[in-house]
Amino acid sequence: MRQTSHMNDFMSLYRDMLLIRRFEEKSAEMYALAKIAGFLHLYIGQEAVAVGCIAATQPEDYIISSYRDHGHCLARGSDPKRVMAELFGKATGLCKGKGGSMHLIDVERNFMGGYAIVGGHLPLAVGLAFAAQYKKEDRVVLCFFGDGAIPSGHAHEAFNLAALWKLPVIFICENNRYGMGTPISREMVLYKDVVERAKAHGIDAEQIDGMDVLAVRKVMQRVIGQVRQDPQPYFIEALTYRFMGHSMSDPAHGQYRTREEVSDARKNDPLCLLKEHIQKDGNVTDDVFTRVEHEIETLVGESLTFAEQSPFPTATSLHEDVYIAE
Amino acid sequence: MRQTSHMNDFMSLYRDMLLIRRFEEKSAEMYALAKIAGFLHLYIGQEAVAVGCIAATQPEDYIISSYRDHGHCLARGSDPKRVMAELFGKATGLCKGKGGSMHLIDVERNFMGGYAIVGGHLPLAVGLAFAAQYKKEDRVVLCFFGDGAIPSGHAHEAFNLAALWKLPVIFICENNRYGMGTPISREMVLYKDVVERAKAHGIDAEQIDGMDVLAVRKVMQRVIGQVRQDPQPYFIEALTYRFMGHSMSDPAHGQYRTREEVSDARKNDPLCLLKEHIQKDGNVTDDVFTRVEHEIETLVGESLTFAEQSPFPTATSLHEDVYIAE
Amino acid sequence: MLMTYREALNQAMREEMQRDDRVFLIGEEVGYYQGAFKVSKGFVEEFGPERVRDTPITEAGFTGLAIGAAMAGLRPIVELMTFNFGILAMDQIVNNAAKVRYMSGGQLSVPMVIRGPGSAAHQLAAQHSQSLEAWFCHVPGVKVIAPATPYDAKGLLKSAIRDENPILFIEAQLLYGTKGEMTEDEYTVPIGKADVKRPGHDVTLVAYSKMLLLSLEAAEDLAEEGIEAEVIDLRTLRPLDVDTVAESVKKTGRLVIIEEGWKFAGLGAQIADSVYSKVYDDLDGPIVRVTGEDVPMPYTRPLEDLAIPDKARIIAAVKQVL
Amino acid sequence: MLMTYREALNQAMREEMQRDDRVFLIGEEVGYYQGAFKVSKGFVEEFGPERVRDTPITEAGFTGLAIGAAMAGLRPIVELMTFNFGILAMDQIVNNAAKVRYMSGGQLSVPMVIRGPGSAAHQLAAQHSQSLEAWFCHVPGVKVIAPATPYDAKGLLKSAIRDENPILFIEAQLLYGTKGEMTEDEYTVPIGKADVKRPGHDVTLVAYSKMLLLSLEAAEDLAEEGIEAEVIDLRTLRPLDVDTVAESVKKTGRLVIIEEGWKFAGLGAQIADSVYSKVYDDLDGPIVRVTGEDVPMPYTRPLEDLAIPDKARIIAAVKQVL
Ligand SMILES: Cc1ncc(C[n+]2csc(CCOP(=O)(O)OP(=O)(O)O)c2C)c(N)n1
Ligand SMILES: Cc1ncc(C[n+]2csc(CCOP(=O)(O)OP(=O)(O)O)c2C)c(N)n1
Ligand SMILES: [Mg+2]
Ligand SMILES: [Mg+2]
Repeated sequence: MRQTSHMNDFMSLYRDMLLIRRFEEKSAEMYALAKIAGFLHLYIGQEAVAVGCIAATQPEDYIISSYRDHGHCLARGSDPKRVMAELFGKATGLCKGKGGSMHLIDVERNFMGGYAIVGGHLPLAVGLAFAAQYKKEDRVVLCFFGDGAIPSGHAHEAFNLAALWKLPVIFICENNRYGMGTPISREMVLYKDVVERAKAHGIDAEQIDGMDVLAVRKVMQRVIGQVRQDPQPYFIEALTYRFMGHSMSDPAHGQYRTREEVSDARKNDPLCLLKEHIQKDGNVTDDVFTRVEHEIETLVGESLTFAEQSPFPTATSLHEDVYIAE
Repeated sequence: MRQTSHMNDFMSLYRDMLLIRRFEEKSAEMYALAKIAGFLHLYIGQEAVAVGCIAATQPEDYIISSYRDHGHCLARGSDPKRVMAELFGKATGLCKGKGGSMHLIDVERNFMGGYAIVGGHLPLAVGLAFAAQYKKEDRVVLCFFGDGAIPSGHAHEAFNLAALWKLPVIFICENNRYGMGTPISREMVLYKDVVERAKAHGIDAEQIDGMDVLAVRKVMQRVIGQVRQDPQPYFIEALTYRFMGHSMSDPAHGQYRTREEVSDARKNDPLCLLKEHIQKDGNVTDDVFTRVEHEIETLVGESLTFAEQSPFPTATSLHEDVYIAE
Repeated sequence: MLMTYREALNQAMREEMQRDDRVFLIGEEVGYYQGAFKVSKGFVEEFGPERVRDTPITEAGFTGLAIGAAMAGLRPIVELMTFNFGILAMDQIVNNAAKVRYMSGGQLSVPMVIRGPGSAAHQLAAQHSQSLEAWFCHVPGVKVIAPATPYDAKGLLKSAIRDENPILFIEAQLLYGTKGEMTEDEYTVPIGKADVKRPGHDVTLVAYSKMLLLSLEAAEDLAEEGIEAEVIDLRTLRPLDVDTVAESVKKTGRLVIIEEGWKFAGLGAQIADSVYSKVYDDLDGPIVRVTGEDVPMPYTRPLEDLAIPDKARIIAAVKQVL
Repeated sequence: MLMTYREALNQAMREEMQRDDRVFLIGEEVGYYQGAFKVSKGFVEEFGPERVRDTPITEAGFTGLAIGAAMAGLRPIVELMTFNFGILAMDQIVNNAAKVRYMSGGQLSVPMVIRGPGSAAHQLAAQHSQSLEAWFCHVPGVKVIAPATPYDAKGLLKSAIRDENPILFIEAQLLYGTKGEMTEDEYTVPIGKADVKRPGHDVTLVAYSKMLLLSLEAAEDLAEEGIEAEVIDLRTLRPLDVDTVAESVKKTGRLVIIEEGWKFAGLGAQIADSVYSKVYDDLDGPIVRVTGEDVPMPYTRPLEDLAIPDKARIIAAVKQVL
């Protein structure tokens, strides 16, 4: 019984990661067919970070992310139909088609959005935490961003304010080793100790294996509990890797990393790692995986149909949502 | 003989500090008489930092500072006449009266200016160092700023670039314990270890006693030598205190610090400290000090006369210096 | 009852903070220092340091923080020590405050006020003497307010704090000490309505903030020469109340726009464009703008005086259009 | 010889870097990545990483660095990956680059070019689709250039690199792939001179950057209806060549200004104001502006198309002024 629910729990993480993977593979196809346009930054390879972290949150906790936000949004439980519709720019999308891939927002789920200015959403995250403190709420804030944001002034001003005012925000740096085509060693000097940046502001920090969803969740359960109990910022550096290009206009290995490096990293696929773990530990049959694969396929298929069949927003909506009328 | 030149050397530091002190006392008087206007931020109390640091430089080294820049400018050897004329807004001022107190600039002396946006000149300093590196020159850059600049994004972006590219810039944080009316403990968490901020970017850093001009100069001789030899940034936190208000519109003790705190700090007056040291060590008579006092008085008096008698810029100069014509 | 502009702002914020717990004040020196220009005098004592937050010198950081807090349901008032430092928060204001409602398809809103002094004071030189309203007015998603009198300052600030949108509220250092008539009763002034501060029929003068006072003085002088200028105080710069200006121009046929900022691509150009588009045929000749000179602000007083509009230049402009 | 806009920029920088050792290129991904839009293809290989500097994502930091380097005698070219990110460097540009010459009474100068794509591409949404030239044009001390053709792009970029002043050089993602006629000989195009790209006598169209191409297309369509539009490419936005526009208006009596950015306080308002001030009596009616809509840019294509000027709207505007 215990074992089963344990396995169900693991399978649920697997399922969440698989949803992101398949959803994004489908998005990439749709991008090639020009059903989706603009910038599309895939999260493939990093699924364990979003899924592991968000699995440790409560529904009232705030999540905020960068432009590479599909993973966090789906892990938060947003309806894949409405996410796909947003990518298609349809009126039924999360943001009525106005936001697109880089600005998925689902306030009902306290998913406060994806933001496209590198580092620019860190002060917002601190503000969400400020509101929680001000209103004496128990919420914590999870703020996801890339290694490329670390040198930015925005990030440091945010760290400093969060530390000074003991705000319940957990900064999660997804270190995928590159900011676009720039390896982290050319972004900052102490690139092996990104956490030093946060510590210098008086923030506790640790580095974790971002490919191991179980490890991520375990650390985050502890950290979130701690921050909820005794509010103050925390900094996580999750070591991870993006398997695809920076965005759809960048080939998977680019000129800045070798094919071998990418295929080496792929050996650490977070989905495979968890699958192996489950297979080794429990006696879960292939059947179960096939069933999940099937379920996700259906879900993604339905999202696609929904997005395809939804209408574009009408011209009148162009001028809506700029201001709130009293 | 040795003793004498030693003493001459000490007296010359004393003289430089005294010039700043008396010059600024006179400026404050002139401000009260509305001969000087705008913001006037006095450096009184911090003289040992500018004088000690700049005494260790070569003429080709660049100096750059904040709006609290009289001390650095005078220590660099700018003509007090032209500095006073600038404060008076006269055509004979360093910047033809266009800059004023916060923007003293004397390019001939590689004094690259005072800047009024807190933190905003740190990237400029890094750029000066970049130019030195690019042109393979031996120059180092001394960049002065207050504790209040440390939390700013500008500062961190500058630290990161300087460290990444090994640029010969020495960041000198004059920690006078307050940013305007805010004590440093409310500016940042690790306020006793401001140096941590730089170290986190991979920059070597140390804290020094900014009231002891001899100690300052000694450290700076070593540090400048080191940076010139092996270019890379360095960070100095000079512990100091401003004896006057933040600017002329702020009373000396304000509401944010007690009268006692100020008078306690004044016991550590950098001029008295050096004077005592000289008097104890050598057998310099009171005479010598009186002579220096006299010399400076004359100098400041002449500056005043020069400033008073100089003409204001003419209307035609309003539109000059906006662009360079080809 | 006479009251200073400074006191009017103080009252407006105080009343709104008493009325609504979600309102808080954040910025450099707003608390224990009582505000760099003493606008928040007594606040930290009355509302405590949780609601009157002194910040480190990180305009991007604390403005962004306030935006996030507004997204989560609070109603921040950000005090910029001066609007010059708002440049450092420009990305937060434009990319987050102004746009997040649109980007989210109406899910989020950012009810906040960013306030502080704009324009030149005396001899603060190039980096501290800027009038940047044209920039802010260019951005859809924000409203921009620049009151000239204590009465309007109080009434508009109260409206701004209650508004659901992000608002730039531009004061002026040289206005803080000016006095004006005030009612005892609680009141608000509606956003988006210009006000005819002096009726007249020969020429229309349009101004806002400090330049309104200067325009009124010029109008007095002109009246002595028998020229009756109608002086319109825009009060709100975005949305612009073109109708009130157009109405006046229909009567006078002549328009002078007075603004302190740089001429090129200044707000006056838009005001002119809006008026031309609406009542071209009612104009007797081209609109004339009296503006700041297109130079960084010089420190020295004689040049500073030349760089900023004065009464003589307004009068000369009026004579040009008559 | 046909050449793309991208290649034209590449050549301009390459020639100037070969000509003058003090010129270097700095920005995100300009080196090993060859530029986010491949404008600096081959540069790091030819000039080495010292002169082709990849930076961390710190626009304020590296723009400020470049300003400091220019103050020390170098001639930086800063590539902003897009001008949207220039907002983060706004303080450095406005308070340091534009002003330090003035503040220093002419002692210092900042010979540098800040370049990159402005305006919208396709569906990049609110934070990545802005036309901010009105902001930059408002600032004395900088020049602003926005070429539309490969020929002008090359000639103007070379002039900009040789200029002693800080220059904002605004390109467009959707222009990079466009082709134009190019001479083999070395040449420069002077800053501050507009260019009549199509002669006509019925109406004047004024545009720049992408909108110039759209205006030329509209003019073609209009010609089929017998309406001969004169199309003027401003090329330089500050200083503005009002004379060339005024000359044309004297002939046509009618002016339509086309700009992609937000209407309110957009650059077109200033262009209109400058023209009204100069040739009011030569105009047969009010100037009409065709502009972007006053909304943050929506992601979805149907709305984005509505938010940006198109040929039909230009034609409608022309018919309105005729
Ligand atoms: C301020 C700013 N500058 C530049 C860009 C362009 N840009 C988008 S993503 C990116 C790289 C970011 O890398 P990182 O933070 O590591 O995130 P990752 O893409 O690896 O998830 C860059 C340079 C931007 N969006 N914002
Ligand atoms: C970006 C910015 N924000 C605010 C100000 C207003 N201001 C001027 S000086 C100052 C305090 C600076 O303190 P610190 O850096 O410690 O220098 P100190 O005055 O003590 O020398 C403030 C807040 C400014 N000039 N620039
Ligand atoms: Mg990365
Ligand atoms: Mg200080």
